[in-house]
Amino acid sequence: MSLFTLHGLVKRFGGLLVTDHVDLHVERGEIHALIGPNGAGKTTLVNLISGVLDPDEGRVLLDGVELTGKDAYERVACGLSRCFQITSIFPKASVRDNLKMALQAHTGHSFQLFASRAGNTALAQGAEALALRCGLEASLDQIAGNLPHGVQRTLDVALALAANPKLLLLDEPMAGMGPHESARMLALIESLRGSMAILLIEHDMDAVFALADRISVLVYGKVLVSGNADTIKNDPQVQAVYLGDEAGSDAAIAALAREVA
Amino acid sequence: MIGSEALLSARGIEAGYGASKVLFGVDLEIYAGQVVALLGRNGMGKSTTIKTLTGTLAAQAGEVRFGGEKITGSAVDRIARMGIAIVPEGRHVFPNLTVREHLVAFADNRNGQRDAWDLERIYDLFPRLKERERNLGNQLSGGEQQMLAIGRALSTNPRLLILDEATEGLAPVIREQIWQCLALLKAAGQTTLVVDKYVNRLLKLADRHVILERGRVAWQGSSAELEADRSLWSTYLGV
Amino acid sequence: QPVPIKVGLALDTSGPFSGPGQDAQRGFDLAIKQLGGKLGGQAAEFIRVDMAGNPDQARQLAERFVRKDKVDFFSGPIASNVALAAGPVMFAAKIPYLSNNAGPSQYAGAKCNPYFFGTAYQNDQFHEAAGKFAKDRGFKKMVVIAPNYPAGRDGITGFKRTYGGAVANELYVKVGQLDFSTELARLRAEKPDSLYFFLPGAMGINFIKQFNAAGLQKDITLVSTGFSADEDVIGAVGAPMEGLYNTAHWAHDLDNAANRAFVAAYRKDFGGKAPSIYAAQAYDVVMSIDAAVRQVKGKMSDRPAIVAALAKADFASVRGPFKYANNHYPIENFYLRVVTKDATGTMSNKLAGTVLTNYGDAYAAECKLPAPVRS
Amino acid sequence: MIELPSAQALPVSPRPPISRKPALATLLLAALLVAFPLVADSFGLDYYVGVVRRIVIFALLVTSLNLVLGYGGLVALGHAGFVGVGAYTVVVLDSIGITSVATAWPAAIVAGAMAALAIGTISLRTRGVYFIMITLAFAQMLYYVFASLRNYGGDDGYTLSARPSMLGGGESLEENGLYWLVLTLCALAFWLFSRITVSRFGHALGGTRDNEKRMHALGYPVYRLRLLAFTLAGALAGLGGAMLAANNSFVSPSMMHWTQSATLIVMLIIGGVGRIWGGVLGAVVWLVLEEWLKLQTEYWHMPLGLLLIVIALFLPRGLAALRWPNPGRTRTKKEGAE
Amino acid sequence: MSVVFITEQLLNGLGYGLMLFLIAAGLTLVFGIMDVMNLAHGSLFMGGAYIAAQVQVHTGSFALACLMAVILMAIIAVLVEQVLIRRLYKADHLVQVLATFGLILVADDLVKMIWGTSPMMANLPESLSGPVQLLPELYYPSYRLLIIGAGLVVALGLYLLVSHTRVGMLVRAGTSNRWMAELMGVRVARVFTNVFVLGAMLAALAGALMGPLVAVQIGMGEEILIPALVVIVIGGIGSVRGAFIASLMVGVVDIVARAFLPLLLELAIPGPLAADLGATFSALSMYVLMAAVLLFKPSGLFSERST
Ligand SMILES: Nc1ncnc2c1ncn2[C@@H]1O[C@H](COP(=O)(O)OP(=O)(O)OP(=O)(O)O)[C@@H](O)[C@H]1O
Ligand SMILES: Nc1ncnc2c1ncn2[C@@H]1O[C@H](COP(=O)(O)OP(=O)(O)OP(=O)(O)O)[C@@H](O)[C@H]1O
Ligand SMILES: [Mg+2]
Ligand SMILES: [Mg+2]
Repeated sequence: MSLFTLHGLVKRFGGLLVTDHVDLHVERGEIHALIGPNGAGKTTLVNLISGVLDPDEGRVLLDGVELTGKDAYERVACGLSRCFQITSIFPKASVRDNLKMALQAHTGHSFQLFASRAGNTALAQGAEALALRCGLEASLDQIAGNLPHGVQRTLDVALALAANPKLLLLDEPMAGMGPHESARMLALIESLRGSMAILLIEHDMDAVFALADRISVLVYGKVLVSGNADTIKNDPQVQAVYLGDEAGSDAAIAALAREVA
Repeated sequence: MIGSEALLSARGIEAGYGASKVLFGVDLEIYAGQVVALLGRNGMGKSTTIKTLTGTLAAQAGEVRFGGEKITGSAVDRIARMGIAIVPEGRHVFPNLTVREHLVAFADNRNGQRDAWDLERIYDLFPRLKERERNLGNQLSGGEQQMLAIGRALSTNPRLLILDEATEGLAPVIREQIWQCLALLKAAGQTTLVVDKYVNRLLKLADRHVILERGRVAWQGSSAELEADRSLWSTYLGV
Repeated sequence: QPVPIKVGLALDTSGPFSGPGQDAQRGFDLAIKQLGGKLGGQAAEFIRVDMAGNPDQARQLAERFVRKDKVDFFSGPIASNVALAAGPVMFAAKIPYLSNNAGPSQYAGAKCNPYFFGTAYQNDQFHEAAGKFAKDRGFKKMVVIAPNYPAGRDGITGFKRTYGGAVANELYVKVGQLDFSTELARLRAEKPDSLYFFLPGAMGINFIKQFNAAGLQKDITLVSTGFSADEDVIGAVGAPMEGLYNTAHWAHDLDNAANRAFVAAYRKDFGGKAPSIYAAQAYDVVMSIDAAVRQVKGKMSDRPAIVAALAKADFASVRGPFKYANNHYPIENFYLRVVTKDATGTMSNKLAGTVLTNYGDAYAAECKLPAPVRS
Repeated sequence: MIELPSAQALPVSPRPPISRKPALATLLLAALLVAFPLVADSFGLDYYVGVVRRIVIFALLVTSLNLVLGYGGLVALGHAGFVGVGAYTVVVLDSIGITSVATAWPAAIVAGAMAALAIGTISLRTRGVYFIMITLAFAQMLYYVFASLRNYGGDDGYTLSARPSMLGGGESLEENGLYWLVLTLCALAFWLFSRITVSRFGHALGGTRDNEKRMHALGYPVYRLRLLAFTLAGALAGLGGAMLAANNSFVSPSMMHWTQSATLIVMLIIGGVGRIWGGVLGAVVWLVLEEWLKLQTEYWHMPLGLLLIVIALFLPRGLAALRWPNPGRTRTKKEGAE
Repeated sequence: MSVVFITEQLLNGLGYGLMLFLIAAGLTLVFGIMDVMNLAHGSLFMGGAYIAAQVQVHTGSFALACLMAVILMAIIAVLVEQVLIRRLYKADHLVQVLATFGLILVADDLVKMIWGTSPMMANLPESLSGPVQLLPELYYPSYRLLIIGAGLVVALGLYLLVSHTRVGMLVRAGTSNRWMAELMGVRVARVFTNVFVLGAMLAALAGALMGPLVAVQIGMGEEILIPALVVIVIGGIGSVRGAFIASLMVGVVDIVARAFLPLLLELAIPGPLAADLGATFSALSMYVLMAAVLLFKPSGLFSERST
């Protein structure tokens, strides 16, 4: 049985049906890409899964545990972790303290009132280990907010990894990255393959096709198709609503240019 | 239709953030009707250059002229009213304005075009925005926010349009639309400065390419020249 | 040369009672000026501090006066709750506290204290005088209104004590109420002959203004305490006050030598403005201290002697006949005043008779102190 | 959500927030405070024993506010409410003849905590200005309720029947005894507070202030963390209230009026929001200035007001920022709402 | 309880509500939309009341008094904005609280220096001093009708300004992301100044209009500040419509607590106690209402600001 399953998930914003009876399943160790036009409901789906939003209908199951109705933080304890489409870190703190904050959540409770945290070596070592794993060791003591965009994105992912989850939700990790940085992020995600299942949202098709074992296409809140890279590439519907075909559009541009001139 | 005198010309611009200097004398010229692409790896100073042009960041040295007038040191809003509109890195849509308000609040015709961009034309370009007309800025998907940022810039009918990673987070089809739209604009004589990671598309679009490396202009030339010289790609663009 | 006699004045120059506070301060200043800054011929020092009508701060200031400045007399607070906060400190240190306004019942009955002098009045007296007046006038249907706090409820009790008959209705409003439309509507529905209102400070002003705007003055006779119809209130409300009956232990046109002198001097010093009750009371406090000091020949060490001297109260009060009961609250006359246009056309209170003569308070009986011996 | 001046909760470098030098200074300060009454009596400054005692109590109150406001980023405008609850606990016990601080003060702590727990449970669902106003609302409700309790004096206030005694029946504490007791407890409370700020809890709390969304995603029970902070602060405020009651041997609703809550906040901002010493500094500066200015002029509000404006413009991070500027913290602005 | 009585009371609720709205209106602009925590708004209100009173005493003309109050306060507001407020836009709320709290202290002492501490005379204009007959049995103070009218006009005007002109949008844009607004060519500084001054003028107008009904004295501003804030918060910060509806709600709830509750209680328990409870509850009602609303709608009825 799959690690993670969605059963008939529904979410409405007022009249607008943003998530329309979505059924989805992710296998253990699988990298599952979720693509779809803008506003298809991908981020909303991530929010529903991670517990930021409550679904109007449907169920969320992780490793046989019912997540529906649980608070966001309880879901993390169940092995679900996410990063954000718009980078969300602690910009005023150093990378080290960012990582410590993330790790603390998973090493003992946080209602310990009077013992100083500074002495906690386990946390310090954990932070450095995590930094090493994500290639952040160079910037450990810099203020996160001043770092280049790409590094901040990496930190965002690192924070999510601290939980070492069963399922990791990545919402456009490559957003705003150039080829160089994208490549590094790609390598990082690749390095996670097998150690956890990943639900990856990305508009960078090269990355998606390089990474994904399976791809689901979300359109107007519905899952249009699921399949491996080739099925998706060659699916005419997907091409129409999402991929588009580049050659065609060039012709179009030329035509347009002519008629304007 | 390239004008004799540059619409925008920047000479020896130096700028940075507090102690850390980022730009070490950038020269840049954009002629009316041209589309110029600003290229370079992450952190090379593309956005910083743009921030300096728009007056957000004070130039430590050098001068920027726009339409023959010196704009270094003048206020951000004044420069904007002179006809520079920007789609900034990271969208910056207003969380507390509706989609419609974004598109009417700043509407203007700063380049005095006949068929100016108005609500209808922007909605035609991005039907998605029409569907979300009454959503607040923070109730939009990432891509929708990007579309809105572009529409917002167009609504002022700028003399110079600046796009900093404007296809960021957009689905391939929409991205294509943007390229088409930019081509359309170019054809209609819109002067544009564009930063984007999809160099291949820029080749088709831009008249001139300027490559930044560590805050200096490392190379500039036509699409043909850039396409020809693959070494540039590996050294400066990291592809 | 001897150490000057120290008097601590905890004034209300800011805060909710700054209006009365300022008048009181003028009363003090005038008296001090007339005595040439001396008390009983002795050099004196008056230490003024703003206490902003805040009980907690009052406590702090009382401490300061006792422990730092080592004052010989204390006075100043306008409000009862402030007096109640400051009192115990003084009593513990055996320092005479002459109240220039507040006259809480707490210090009048069983808990009376030799060192407290309600030189101004006992809270209930004003209301009792008003009740007496209402009774004499034979108002059949009487409605009363007061704020929903202890002094307010005590006031109504006092009024009913002398009014005798049952009142048709009692309205209580929240302290510091802005808008009285509801109560006015109820009044219009009730149609009483007369309304007794006890609404100190801003509330009173708001009420009278709105009462007239609602056009109720035609059918309902207003009766109030001297405070809600004092000179500063008249100054703030003006014409709508005309014909308002109010009772007090003093009036600026009260005919006795001390008062004539006081009023004349006050008008002279403060731009022709008629003094208010608060000014008169403060003036009396200083004068009574002066008299007591003179009697003990400035011997400040013998506290019981000073208390005894104060209790005799043989100073010329601007209120005319004045003496203390055993609980050190006054036995005095209460007069009827009515707001009218005077010769110059300015609104002012006019003496309209005596309601109660040599009137004490209802609590004195419970007080175990001996009656003061008078020379 | 209201953003706050940068704070200590996430130290930029691993160094502990209180470095060695201040620690020494602290000890010195403590010694001076302990010795003060002995010296005071001989110099005829005994009045100031009471003043200092009051200042110490307010230092505790503002510090307790600092926990929620500074470290939790929760602007509570109802703190005086809990102070009042503490004070009235003492009143109620006094009215049934219990004057022993050993009973009354713990009771006040519990009462303050309970009130905070109840109010926090509801208020913490709201954010930012809405939180400010709902906390204000509850405090005002407490104010009016206590003001209408006739048998505890209503808004005339209530004068305690006897000075507090150390233990039931035992002889009552005189001035200095009370001083040392207050001083000891406040010092203890302050020490605990400073521990909290560097504890796991303290760091987590700081996280909820800096980035609530992320804290949820990291798996922190944000709501419960905040509720605990709010309750702890309520407990300390309750204790402070009880101390004030003993200090004045008088209690009135005016001490829980919203302006009192506002004044506590003002003190904290002057001192330095989210800085260990912010509360203490603020309380000292404000109270001393007030005490002093009142004696100088009848128009003492004006200079005080001007001072506040000057501080707001030129020292927005408070006095503590002068001594403990913490590097790398750019002041948060309300811009770039993304 | 006659029909007339009930109608009159409801009318009173409406009147009181609109009174609050009149005061809250300026605050909605400055605090609700510009997001400046201006505690000193009450001081502007007080200033308006004092100036109006002063002018009326001298000239006897009420209209002139209102006009002067609005104009003079506008001038003062410009100064205050230039010197202080504009330095606070970027600062966080706490710093704004500190500065404007200081402003209150200064304002109070200034008024004390100029006018002294005893309350100031502000009379009803002769023409409006009496009641008018609305229904056979129902007389109503004509001046209150003026207040109600003014409240409605201001509400409408403000609504149009904020929701149907660019101004509202530009202010909101400048507030949420000043830098981006300037990049779009908005003269944010100028817009803010104008809006702040407009807010001050509304406060002054409210002060001038309320003067004849209430005591014109120091501290009158702080008293009404809280109810005004409550109205704004219940309505949802930044929403004119919300503030309007909220003010009516507060008005009606207050009336119910004061007028009808005691009458009901009297049926059950002795008069004094009933009146007593009624008064206590009427003091609480506003806060209870707010707490209840925020419990179910944590960001007010019509929040239009995304905090
Ligand atoms: N709070 C909200 N209220 C109303 N509509 C909303 C809200 N949040 C999102 N939406 C709408 O729901 C749709 C789905 O949004 P979502 O962010 O999930 O899209 P997405 O698939 O992540 O798109 P993108 O790839 O551009 O990020 C969008 O059309 C958006 O306008
Ligand atoms: N606000 C800032 N404060 C300090 N340093 C900054 C800031 N913004 C950018 N930098 C630094 O300035 C350098 C240039 O940044 P810039 O954003 O101009 O690069 P870029 O070419 O736009 O890269 P990207 O493709 O990531 O947008 C980078 O090293 C970056 O870390
Ligand atoms: Mg998305
Ligand atoms: Mg950039």
